Amino acid sequence: MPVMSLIEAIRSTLASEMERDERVMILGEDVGKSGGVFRATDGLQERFGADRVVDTPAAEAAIVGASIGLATAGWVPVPELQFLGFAHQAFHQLGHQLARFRYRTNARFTAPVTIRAPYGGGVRAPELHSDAFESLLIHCPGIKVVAPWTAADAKGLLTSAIRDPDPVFFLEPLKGYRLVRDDVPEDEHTVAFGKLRVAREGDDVTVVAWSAMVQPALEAAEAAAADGISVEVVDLRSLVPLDVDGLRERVARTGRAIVVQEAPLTAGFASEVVATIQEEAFEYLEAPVARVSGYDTPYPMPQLEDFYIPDAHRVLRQIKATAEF
Amino acid sequence: MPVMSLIEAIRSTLASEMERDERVMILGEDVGKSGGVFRATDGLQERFGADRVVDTPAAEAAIVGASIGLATAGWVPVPELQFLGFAHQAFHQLGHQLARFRYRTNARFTAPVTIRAPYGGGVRAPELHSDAFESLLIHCPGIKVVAPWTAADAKGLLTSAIRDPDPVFFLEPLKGYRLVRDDVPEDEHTVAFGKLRVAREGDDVTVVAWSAMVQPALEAAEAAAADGISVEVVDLRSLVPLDVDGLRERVARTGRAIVVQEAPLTAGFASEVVATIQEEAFEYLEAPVARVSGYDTPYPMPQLEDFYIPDAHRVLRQIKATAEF
Amino acid sequence: MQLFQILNESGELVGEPPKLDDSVLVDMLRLMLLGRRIDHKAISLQRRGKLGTYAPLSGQEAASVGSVFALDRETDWVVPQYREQLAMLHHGLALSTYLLQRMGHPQGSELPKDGTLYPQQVALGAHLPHAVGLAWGLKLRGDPGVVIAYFGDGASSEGDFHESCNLAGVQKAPVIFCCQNNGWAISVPWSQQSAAESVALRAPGYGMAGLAVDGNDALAMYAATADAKRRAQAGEGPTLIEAVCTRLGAHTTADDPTRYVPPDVAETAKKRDPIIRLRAYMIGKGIWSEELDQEAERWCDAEIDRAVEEFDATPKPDPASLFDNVYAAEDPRLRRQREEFIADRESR
Amino acid sequence: MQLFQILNESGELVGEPPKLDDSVLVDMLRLMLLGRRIDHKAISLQRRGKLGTYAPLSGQEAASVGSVFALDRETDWVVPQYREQLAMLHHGLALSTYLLQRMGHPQGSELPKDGTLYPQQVALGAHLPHAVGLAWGLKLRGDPGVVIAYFGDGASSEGDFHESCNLAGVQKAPVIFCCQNNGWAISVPWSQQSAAESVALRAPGYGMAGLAVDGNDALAMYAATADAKRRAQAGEGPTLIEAVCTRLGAHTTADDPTRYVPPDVAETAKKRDPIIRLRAYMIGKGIWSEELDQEAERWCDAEIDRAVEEFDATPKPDPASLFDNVYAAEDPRLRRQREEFIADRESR
Ligand SMILES: Cc1ncc(C[n+]2csc(CCOP(=O)(O)OP(=O)(O)O)c2C)c(N)n1
Ligand SMILES: Cc1ncc(C[n+]2csc(CCOP(=O)(O)OP(=O)(O)O)c2C)c(N)n1
Ligand SMILES: [Mg+2]
Ligand SMILES: [Mg+2]
Repeated sequence: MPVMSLIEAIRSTLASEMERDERVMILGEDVGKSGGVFRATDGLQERFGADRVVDTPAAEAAIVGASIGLATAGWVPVPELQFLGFAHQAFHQLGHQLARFRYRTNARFTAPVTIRAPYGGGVRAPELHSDAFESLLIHCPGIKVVAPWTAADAKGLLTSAIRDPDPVFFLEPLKGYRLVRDDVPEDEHTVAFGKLRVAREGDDVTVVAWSAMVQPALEAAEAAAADGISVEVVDLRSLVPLDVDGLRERVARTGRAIVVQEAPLTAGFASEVVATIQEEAFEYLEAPVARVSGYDTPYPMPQLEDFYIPDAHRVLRQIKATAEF
Repeated sequence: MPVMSLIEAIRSTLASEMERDERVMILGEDVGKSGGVFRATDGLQERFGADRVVDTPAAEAAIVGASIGLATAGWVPVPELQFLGFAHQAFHQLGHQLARFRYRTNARFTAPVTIRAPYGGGVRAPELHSDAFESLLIHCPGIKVVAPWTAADAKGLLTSAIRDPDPVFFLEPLKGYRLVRDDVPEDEHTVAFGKLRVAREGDDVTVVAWSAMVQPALEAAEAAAADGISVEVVDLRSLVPLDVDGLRERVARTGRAIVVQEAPLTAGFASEVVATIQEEAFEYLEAPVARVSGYDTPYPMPQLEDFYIPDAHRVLRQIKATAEF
Repeated sequence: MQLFQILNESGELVGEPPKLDDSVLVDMLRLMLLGRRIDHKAISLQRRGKLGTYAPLSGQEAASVGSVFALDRETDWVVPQYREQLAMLHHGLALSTYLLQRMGHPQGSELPKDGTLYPQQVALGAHLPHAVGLAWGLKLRGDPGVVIAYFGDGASSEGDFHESCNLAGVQKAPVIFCCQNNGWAISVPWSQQSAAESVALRAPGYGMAGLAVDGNDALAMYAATADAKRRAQAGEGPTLIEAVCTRLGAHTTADDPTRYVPPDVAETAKKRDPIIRLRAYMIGKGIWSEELDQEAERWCDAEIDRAVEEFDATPKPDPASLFDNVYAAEDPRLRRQREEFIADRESR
Repeated sequence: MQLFQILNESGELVGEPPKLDDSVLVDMLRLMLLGRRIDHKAISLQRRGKLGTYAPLSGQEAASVGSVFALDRETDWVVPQYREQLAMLHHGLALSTYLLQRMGHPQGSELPKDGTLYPQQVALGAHLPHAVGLAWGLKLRGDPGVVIAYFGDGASSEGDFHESCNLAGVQKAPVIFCCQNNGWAISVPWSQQSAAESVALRAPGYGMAGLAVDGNDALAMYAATADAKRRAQAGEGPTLIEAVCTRLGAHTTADDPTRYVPPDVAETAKKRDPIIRLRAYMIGKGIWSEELDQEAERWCDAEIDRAVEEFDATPKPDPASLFDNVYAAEDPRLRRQREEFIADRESR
């Protein structure tokens, strides 16, 4: 299996899905001629033409909203939002229109739209480019939300998303685009939604993470091992649907759980994971399910972001606290 | 103390605050000439003039965004969004602009804006008029969010909101506008943010609710008493800031907690309350903190809404299950 | 602002009428009359608690019917806001389904299978990007269909209107933006909705054709729409048609216009009645008569009675159906919620 | 599209020049030269990792300086997007603060206390409703100030642009919408941004005045802005000024324009250099010279060196400051997070 960076995996998956199904089309700001600000769509316009890889005006609500109509016309749109921060401009089209199209038409219409957007911090990007607001999308029933960390999962989940009959929000960890490199299956590769990935086995504490938080979780687990604490790391990767059974099983084994998220604490997706774990595995819990999270502040200026984003040190401290509880 | 309906309390509070402070102004769709679709601003334009009670075009992002600039010019804007469902159209102005204005200008600018919106179901309103999406606002650091149920709290919290130096989202239970009637202090009455209200004392189970869910919680508590279960009902009323200490104290007393929300289950604010309770009061918990919630579907058609919205029966069943756990 | 007109207020020709078979004109007037009757019936049903909030279309019959008749139901799409009952009926929606929709019955969401009709849209202007994507997508596939999107003067203030018009212009999408400017957004008059004299003045800002039409003139609406369709199919892109019309009734049954509509405005509005105008023209043309009035009335009543019968005969919805159609395949968490729901219902 | 011009490309008068003291013209040219120097310096700082992503303004000096000079820094407000370094400096922002901002230092968010300058805005067009509310609010208070909002051609496609222009028209808000149409939204050319020939064509759709100006002509920008201000203060409402200008450099230091800008376009752009044009005019007028070039160069370098010194001398931010200014008074939950944060830092 070739080793690929996350961005390479995304680009090659887009290419192979466009190759496989000529109804697949890409639209967004700067996705065409320039190949995307992160080169996720580099070369696709030359290859598949300007009708299927379209540079749009700077209008997010129109990009998402038009994708609904394009789907009705028989296309399989894969719009890109340049940064998740700008999904806010399209929020009504996401939560009220795209998410509900099947429901509100009694399935007369569906919207097989896969929205891609980079998200999360750690690259000193300007304001509004680094927020991790997955929970806002997750609270919109009707949209599926996936957030891979490995390049292999990126290929598998993006392929599944594009082929899914329902709208899927595909969250790409901005920080991982070039940092993440791993073996990616060469041939067709799909990853079913709703199945977590055990990134590291362990017996004492279960750390649940997704997207860019998988890395500090793994680093902390490594460090904890040195202190004799055996930590398991779970990469949710599929946030909606959520692998409730998987969560129960993993946490039941250790009786101690920590959820790590980059987003602000209050009403972040970590709170859902905590609530679910304690509902499902209460009898097994030997300690409160803890959260290691971004803080309840707006995303800070770039020079402060390393202090804001949870790192291995913070996760490790919580691992010790939870293990000793 | 006079008995007032919720809508009367809101209207009279708006009037007295405009009387007290001539910088207070109201803007929104149909708030002027017609006095608002629920009459919340009835008579205010005649009384305070068309400069201070302004009918705007149908443009939610502009209503919220312009309020920021009006605040800079020295006004204290109290915009109305006709229904919370249409806050989605203004979401970027809410979460990215209004919420962060103080933070991103190092407090050079502030935005003392109080946004009012009716929300929640139960009145057979058309699509998008009934959603209870408080958690979306709560996950935007920088905005305070209050959701009263009683008319007295409506007066107290709205007064505090208008006088607060920061943006406040004031959520009005649509269902309660005329249904809710209680004693409202005649003179100036403020309710401090971040303090929950014990709506009913009890020793066996603590039911946490806010806004329109306080009613089924109280009904269920009443019914449970008949079965010999003593239920305490807590009305959070202030969601941001959250009364974390109050929650700990109340739940520590009973060791059993249920959180009731109208919103969809996944990533709703109830999950935050559950996560917080189990973090704060883990040692006291004798049962998992349960959620009685709307379902993970779009808000259904009006003829199905009574099945969707949590009612006393569902809360009571959970009270028994939690009590017997 | 000069409005494009073919029939003046007295129903006299002041322009070149579109070439239409008399039978088509008759069908148009009958549909307009049906709309007026539906309003009366629906309002009384609502008063008796049998219907939810209802948005009457009285005064806007020509704007809807004149435009939609210029389209082909087989190939052209209708993307409505919430006041286009007649355009939806013309595009195959069953009247009983429409009534069920107003009653909040899930069956009211049923749309003609493989029809070319979009659902009504409650959020102002939120359907406009859909219409643009649909038209753009049809064009990309070489499908000859065009799309008409209806919306009001209030909706024209929403950001979605702007983003949609601009994208449609760039893609030369075969879409017709039909703004029914009835002068009111609930209680807000056009003069407070915009400082522009006309919505049509926005077209040049998107590089598209625009025209302000007398929306009480069914023939002018037909001609303007037919021309827009021709342009769309010729690859000349979108058109913005402003149908300047009148709202004879309330915004909805929940609204009291006497709070804000000056009496004189209400009076002059009556004079502009689009039905009176078309009828006068057709009588002059010798293709309409009092007998036809009565015949049409009988037909309207029959249509409505049948619909109301079906409406009354429709069983209450299955409560658990609220879980249907969230996703193509139900995910486990939702399935569990459905099961808990059923258990709870059975416990009552 | 005919552009309003006072100086042609060779710097010759083709229109009535605004009445300006020679000293003001000199200050304008000096500020434009400073902008050009800042670009060079900032790009080299960025290359050496001392600065974050930088958005150069080369080619847009006349559009910014010509317009902002027509305003009064004491009473008139500047509401910028992110490419208005010069307008911000003119309105009191310290160059060192600007550099700190580009470096992502919290001190870079400092704005002149009781100045009339808004923060830069990253979200396209999101500041336009703020500008409208501010202008509207000033008018309501009887404050004589007017507001200028800067944004680009790409931002003109956002819904916020539309909602803002429309609201400003209705309220006759004293705001000037200054669209710097540099022909590009990162890699997207104006021809794909809109089918409209000009952004200025949108003004009539909002009942406001609009004008397409040669944005490389500092005098035309000055005159157009002064006229818009006069109208605003006379209660005639907002104006949409389209400054048709050129982006000589990359979108930002993170961008590679050779991927999408055709070489010939880049070439002709150079010919339109607004600095060359104003300088030629002033030399012809006998109020500029090579000596002044050298003098200005020394001044620019001194300004920049001083700013960079302050920039370099600025201590790293206090990590815990990330908790500052969320609310006027910190709520208990946030205070606890701050305390946990400090404990964590100390544990390292
Ligand atoms: C996005 C959005 N904002 C607000 C509303 C509330 N609302 C319902 S109808 C209406 C007025 C619409 O006026 P117009 O567009 O002229 O249509 P008309 O009712 O006159 O047909 C408003 C503000 C809404 N439905 N959607
Ligand atoms: C709402 C929003 N969407 C997308 C972006 C990403 N983005 C940053 S600059 C840019 C192009 C802007 O072009 P223009 O408005 O012409 O300004 P210019 O850069 O040319 O000065 C885009 C799409 C953004 N910053 N904000
Ligand atoms: Mg209207
Ligand atoms: Mg540009």
